[in-house]
Amino acid sequence: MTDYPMRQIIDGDGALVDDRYKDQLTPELVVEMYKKMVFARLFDRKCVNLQRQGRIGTYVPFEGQEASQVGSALAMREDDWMFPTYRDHGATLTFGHSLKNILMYWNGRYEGAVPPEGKRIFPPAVPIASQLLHATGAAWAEKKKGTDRIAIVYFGDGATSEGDFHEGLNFASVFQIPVIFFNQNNGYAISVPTTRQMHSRTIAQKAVAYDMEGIRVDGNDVCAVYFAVKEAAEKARRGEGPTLIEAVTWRYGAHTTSDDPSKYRDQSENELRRKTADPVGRMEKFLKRYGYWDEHLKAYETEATAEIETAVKAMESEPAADISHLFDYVFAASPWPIEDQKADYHRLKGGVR
Amino acid sequence: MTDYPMRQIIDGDGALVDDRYKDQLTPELVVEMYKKMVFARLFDRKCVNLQRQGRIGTYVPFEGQEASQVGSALAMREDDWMFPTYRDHGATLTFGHSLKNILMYWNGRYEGAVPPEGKRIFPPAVPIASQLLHATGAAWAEKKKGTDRIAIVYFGDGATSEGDFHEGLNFASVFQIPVIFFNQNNGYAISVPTTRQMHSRTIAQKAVAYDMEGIRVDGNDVCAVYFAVKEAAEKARRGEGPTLIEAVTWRYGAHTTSDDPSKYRDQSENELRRKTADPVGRMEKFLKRYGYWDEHLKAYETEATAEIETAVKAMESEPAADISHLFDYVFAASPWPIEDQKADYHRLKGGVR
Amino acid sequence: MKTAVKTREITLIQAITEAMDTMLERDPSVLVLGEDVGVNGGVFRATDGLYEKYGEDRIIDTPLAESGIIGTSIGLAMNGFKPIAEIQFFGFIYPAFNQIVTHATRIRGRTLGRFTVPMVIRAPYGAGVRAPEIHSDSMEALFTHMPGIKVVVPSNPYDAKGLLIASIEDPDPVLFLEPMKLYRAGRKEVPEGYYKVPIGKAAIVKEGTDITILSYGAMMPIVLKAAEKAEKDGIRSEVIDLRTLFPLDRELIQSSVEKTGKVIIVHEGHRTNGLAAEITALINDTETAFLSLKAPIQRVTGFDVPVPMFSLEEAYLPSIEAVYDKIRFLAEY
Amino acid sequence: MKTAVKTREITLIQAITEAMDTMLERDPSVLVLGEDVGVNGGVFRATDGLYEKYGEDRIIDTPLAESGIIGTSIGLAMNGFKPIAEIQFFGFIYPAFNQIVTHATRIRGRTLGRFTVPMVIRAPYGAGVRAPEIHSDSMEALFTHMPGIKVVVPSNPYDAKGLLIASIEDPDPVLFLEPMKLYRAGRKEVPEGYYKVPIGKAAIVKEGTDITILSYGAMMPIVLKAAEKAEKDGIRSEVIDLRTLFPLDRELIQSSVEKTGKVIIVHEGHRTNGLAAEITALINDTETAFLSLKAPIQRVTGFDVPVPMFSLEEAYLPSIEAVYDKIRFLAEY
Ligand SMILES: Cc1ncc(C[n+]2csc(CCOP(=O)(O)OP(=O)(O)O)c2C)c(N)n1
Ligand SMILES: Cc1ncc(C[n+]2csc(CCOP(=O)(O)OP(=O)(O)O)c2C)c(N)n1
Ligand SMILES: [Mg+2]
Ligand SMILES: [Mg+2]
Repeated sequence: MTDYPMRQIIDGDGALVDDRYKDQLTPELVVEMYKKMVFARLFDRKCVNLQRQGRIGTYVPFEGQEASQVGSALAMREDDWMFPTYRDHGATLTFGHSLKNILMYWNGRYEGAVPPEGKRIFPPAVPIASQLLHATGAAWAEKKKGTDRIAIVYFGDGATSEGDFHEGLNFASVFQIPVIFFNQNNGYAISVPTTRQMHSRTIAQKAVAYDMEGIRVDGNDVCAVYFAVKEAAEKARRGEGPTLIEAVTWRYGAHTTSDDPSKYRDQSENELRRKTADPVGRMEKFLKRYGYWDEHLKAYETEATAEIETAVKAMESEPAADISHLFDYVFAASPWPIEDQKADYHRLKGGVR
Repeated sequence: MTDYPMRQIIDGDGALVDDRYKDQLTPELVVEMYKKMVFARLFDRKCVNLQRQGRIGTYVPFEGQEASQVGSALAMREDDWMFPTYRDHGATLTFGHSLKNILMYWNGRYEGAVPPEGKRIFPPAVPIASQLLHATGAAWAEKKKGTDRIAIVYFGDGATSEGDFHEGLNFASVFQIPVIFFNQNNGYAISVPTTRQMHSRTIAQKAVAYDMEGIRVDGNDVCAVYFAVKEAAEKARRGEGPTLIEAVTWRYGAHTTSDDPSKYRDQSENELRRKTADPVGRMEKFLKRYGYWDEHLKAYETEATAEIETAVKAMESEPAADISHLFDYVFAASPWPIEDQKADYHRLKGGVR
Repeated sequence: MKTAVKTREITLIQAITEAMDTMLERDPSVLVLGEDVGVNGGVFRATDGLYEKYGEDRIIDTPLAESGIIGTSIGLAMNGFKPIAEIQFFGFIYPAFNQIVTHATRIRGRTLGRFTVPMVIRAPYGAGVRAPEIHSDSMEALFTHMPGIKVVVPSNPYDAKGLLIASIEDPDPVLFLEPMKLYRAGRKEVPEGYYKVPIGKAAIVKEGTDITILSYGAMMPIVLKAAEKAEKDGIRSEVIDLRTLFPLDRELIQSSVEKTGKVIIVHEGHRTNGLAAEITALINDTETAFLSLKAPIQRVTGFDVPVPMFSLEEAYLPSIEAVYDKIRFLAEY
Repeated sequence: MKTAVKTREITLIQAITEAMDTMLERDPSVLVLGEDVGVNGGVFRATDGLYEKYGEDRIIDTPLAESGIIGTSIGLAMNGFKPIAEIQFFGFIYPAFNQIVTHATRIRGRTLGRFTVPMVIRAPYGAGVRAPEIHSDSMEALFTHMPGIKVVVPSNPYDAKGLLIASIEDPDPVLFLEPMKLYRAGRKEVPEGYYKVPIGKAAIVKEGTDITILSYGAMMPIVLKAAEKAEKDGIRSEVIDLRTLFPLDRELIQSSVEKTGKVIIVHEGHRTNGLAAEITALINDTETAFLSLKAPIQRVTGFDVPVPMFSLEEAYLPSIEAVYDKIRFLAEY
């Protein structure tokens, strides 16, 4: 069987273990990586709290996956396409999504799926694996237009079991479409461990089915993720087709705020991983070890928290959901059934008959 | 990338090229293989003719694929499960399906999908690749019952693109289900060549995605097919899980009797292949070369033809389709809408209101 | 002679667990399959405790693949087992649509009964619980249109258990839809052990003479509240819980309509080609019912727009006011 | 001032090819995708000649995967292209069901218009051509129930071309169903070049005063023959070709029903929750139409059984006799 060793650039102790990328690890880049991960983590924790306080609905936490999400998003070009899942706000935030809108998403608001003007970010995918085809289609469109824009699509280990995973990779390989299939293997699909989801030892090896390049990377090593995606992106831009990247990571928390992970896994593993493999902690160690650390980075947390709080306030001071969002965006021009139903709704609300 | 060399036991000239199977190639077995292939071919040609004469509906010919179908079916045990496609009558006939019923199938008759009592043959799969899951489920049931019955499921190269192909192989590998995924790569899915269907060079390598054994075999070599399936069957019976077998073959004719292959391929290739790689011709050469040939084998064609003609007569002397087949088999007990509609149908036919 | 059957007050979801437990115990061919139904006990805890009791060979965590779940269940069903396949949310049944519409529902017919598919597909459905996007669909009408499958929707714990047991014993595929909103909405007396509520029979949950209100599932409490409100105005509604959507209980619908001559149909699924359309046509088809109509039948349904994100779900869902409005309209007609 | 438009007599399938050709020529963002649509020109030859004319970048033979075809078309559509995705037979659309019901139809709404999906899904549908098993489904009602997609069904070459062009220009997803049985059933005068038939408008194909008959697609010739037969008995039917199934042409239906007071609806899709149910409910909803009804609306439809293998398909399909029977019944009512 084909073997896919796990790529690592920085190990759990923050030591550089792969020299080849040394020169490319500029101070700006590594500090940026660190900050974005800190920001993502703070945001994620804030959301969990907001949910507990009943200020937003069910939320899907990603703590532990910051390196995968930030590293991959930073490796993309501003004008590329991003197709996230419900768990990928670390990626979308890094890629330029609106903080407030993401908060609104979890508040059940349509504004939440709308990216800032000009940003090519698709709404979070909810039906598992369906987004692989959208990303493939969108990237195909870029290829047809002759641009060098590409797409990255996020999905979990569980998603690899769906038919759409297979169809997406097959289409992308047949038409050599510039798309990066970025898998976050966080060990679980809700309660189901990867070992029960698939019989293969890696997800990367699934690329063999399509004669596609498959890469396995330490998903808690932001640098390893960054360069894996960057190389795949360059390849795609050169017209050399798609890549499947498996970023091996771990979620510390529950699947969603309605989930109780102690039902299906030993939670003590989290603490072990936090000590030995935490993406943020590891990067902090790296920065300190190689002299990139700067005390203002400590202060960054306060700065980030303030920014997040401002967004929360903005979200909470939004007027109530606009009823036109229910009726007016199904079609470009609403056909009579919708128009009638809307009128009926308003009649009833007005109390007139 | 993983390499899957094509297994061959008998080459295009009828020479034994793999000695390991010598002892197992008993006279009975090789003659049986030959006869079943001759029978299948005669049956297939008869059906094409019947369609031309308007005596049956659209038909799906399989000439050229006899070695794959007969070899695989002979390697199964009588009480195993078989899940064929619309093109696999060579397999189902060999496995004990009723000649008359198969003819009735192409005459648009429900009796056509009913196998002889006790035979575990599923109706031909029409929606591509969906049957892989049925076979996996049925074989899973055998495993749960603790029997050593297994299932074989047929599908084409085009079928590998569907999501159900992937889901079937994944389920079978996760639960180590005793099922053989028998692919006939006949080069085309209607007009689409394999090179356009997938970017991978082989279908066998797709097994890597599931850490499953993948085997590539000369699908025009009945012996190679037979032993590949036999070994996979023994493995499955031992509880060692599923196998993906790619039998590389070729259909000489049209996709169906409504298809015109000259629209999408150079038909001269057929003649070349007939000379160099024909499954029946090759076996005849083998039999002659190694002294298994017997003049009564020449007469076998007449015998087979007579049997087929008898079945055609039986099919044609069947009374018209039974209207109860339309209404009475949707549910165990028809609910009132069906009962009402049936009554209404009969009222109208009776001319009474 | 009646044996005293012990009853307890339990929730709808507990009733569902009990139904599966009862049948798993009685019939070794019964299996439960789905995403997170095993170790985790289901995301709503519908299979809580079953894994511990029956083990991983019968309570099966599957890979994340709905077509795979239904497709392999078909194979299991036609080879001696009775799979109960859980679809985690009704809105995620679509990847399995081909396996249901082309295979589960047609195999008996295609083989003249040689192979059959006795299986139950369970799925939580409906809006109103502030679930994430696309978790709140109510597309039962897609399945009532499809020949070869029964569609059952309980609205209370008693019916849930009895109907699920009946569904598991049914020789053909049954889609069993569970109103998420009512999973823990209240407790009701439910007998211990085995009993059945027949598929195909509706129930009058409130008798009345003025207006017939037909509904099912999560809309039942809404309808009852509207009916009670109208009762204070002196309007006596007859409220019917359809319980089975295919086949509909034509007799009960008919006799109530003949009595009242006025009909409201309430469901949260979309209006166009929803259940209310079929029931309207059914009443129209039945000459005696048609001729007894004193006013046009009124539909109170979800709108012809996707079930929205939760900030707008209350606007989407039929409300007590909307039902009451139609009651008043018909009373004054 | 009217410019003389050249017309020729062509078949329905030729009209469909022409519509695509016209739009491929006018709009470089139009693409055709599907199984065997390229080199082979489609299994029915609907895309004949297009591959030669527009090349493999615009006329695209895809892998055999319906979810893949629709899913990637969604990506193409929301990034600047107008895909025309062919599903080889309507009965093979189900593997793509999730992509249609969850994505194609919801992306505009989910993003408040930021992303949209202007795409056409073409599929041959219906029974009566002795096709192999599962090739003859008529499940349009699954799609009329689904918010966010229009459903169009032409019955003649002129409408086919004009409606397909309108569908390609529509800013939202359109399901375009082609009656296989009528592909080559006859020729009709069709203008060269570009013209549109508006989506959402039905057509009166035969005026009458006694009974309104509503139908569409492959049933139109059956309905017309039955109406002609009844005409000899002195019964004047008004025959309406609905052409678009969502949104329905409420005005035309209403005005005809108000004129005749008697209605027959004919379709080959299954009865329960089929189009006839919705249309019955629609007439009921429209008070003036409801009040003008002189008899129960009659449904002549495919039965609630799977579309059978071809030896029984004539028994399954609505017949001239069945429609005539209802005409007589209503005339005498
Ligand atoms: C088609 C579909 N089926 C089921 C679900 C319910 N569901 C939501 S998340 C999830 C697990 C996903 O696991 P994975 O792909 O590993 O991603 P992760 O949540 O771990 O990031 C499931 C089963 C869904 N959203 N869509
Ligand atoms: C889901 C589905 N899509 C499309 C078709 C139409 N169709 C019938 S056969 C076929 C090609 C199948 O090719 P392959 O799997 O290679 O098998 P072969 O016909 O070559 O034996 C297609 C597209 C179908 N039957 N089912
Ligand atoms: Mg995961
Ligand atoms: Mg093939």
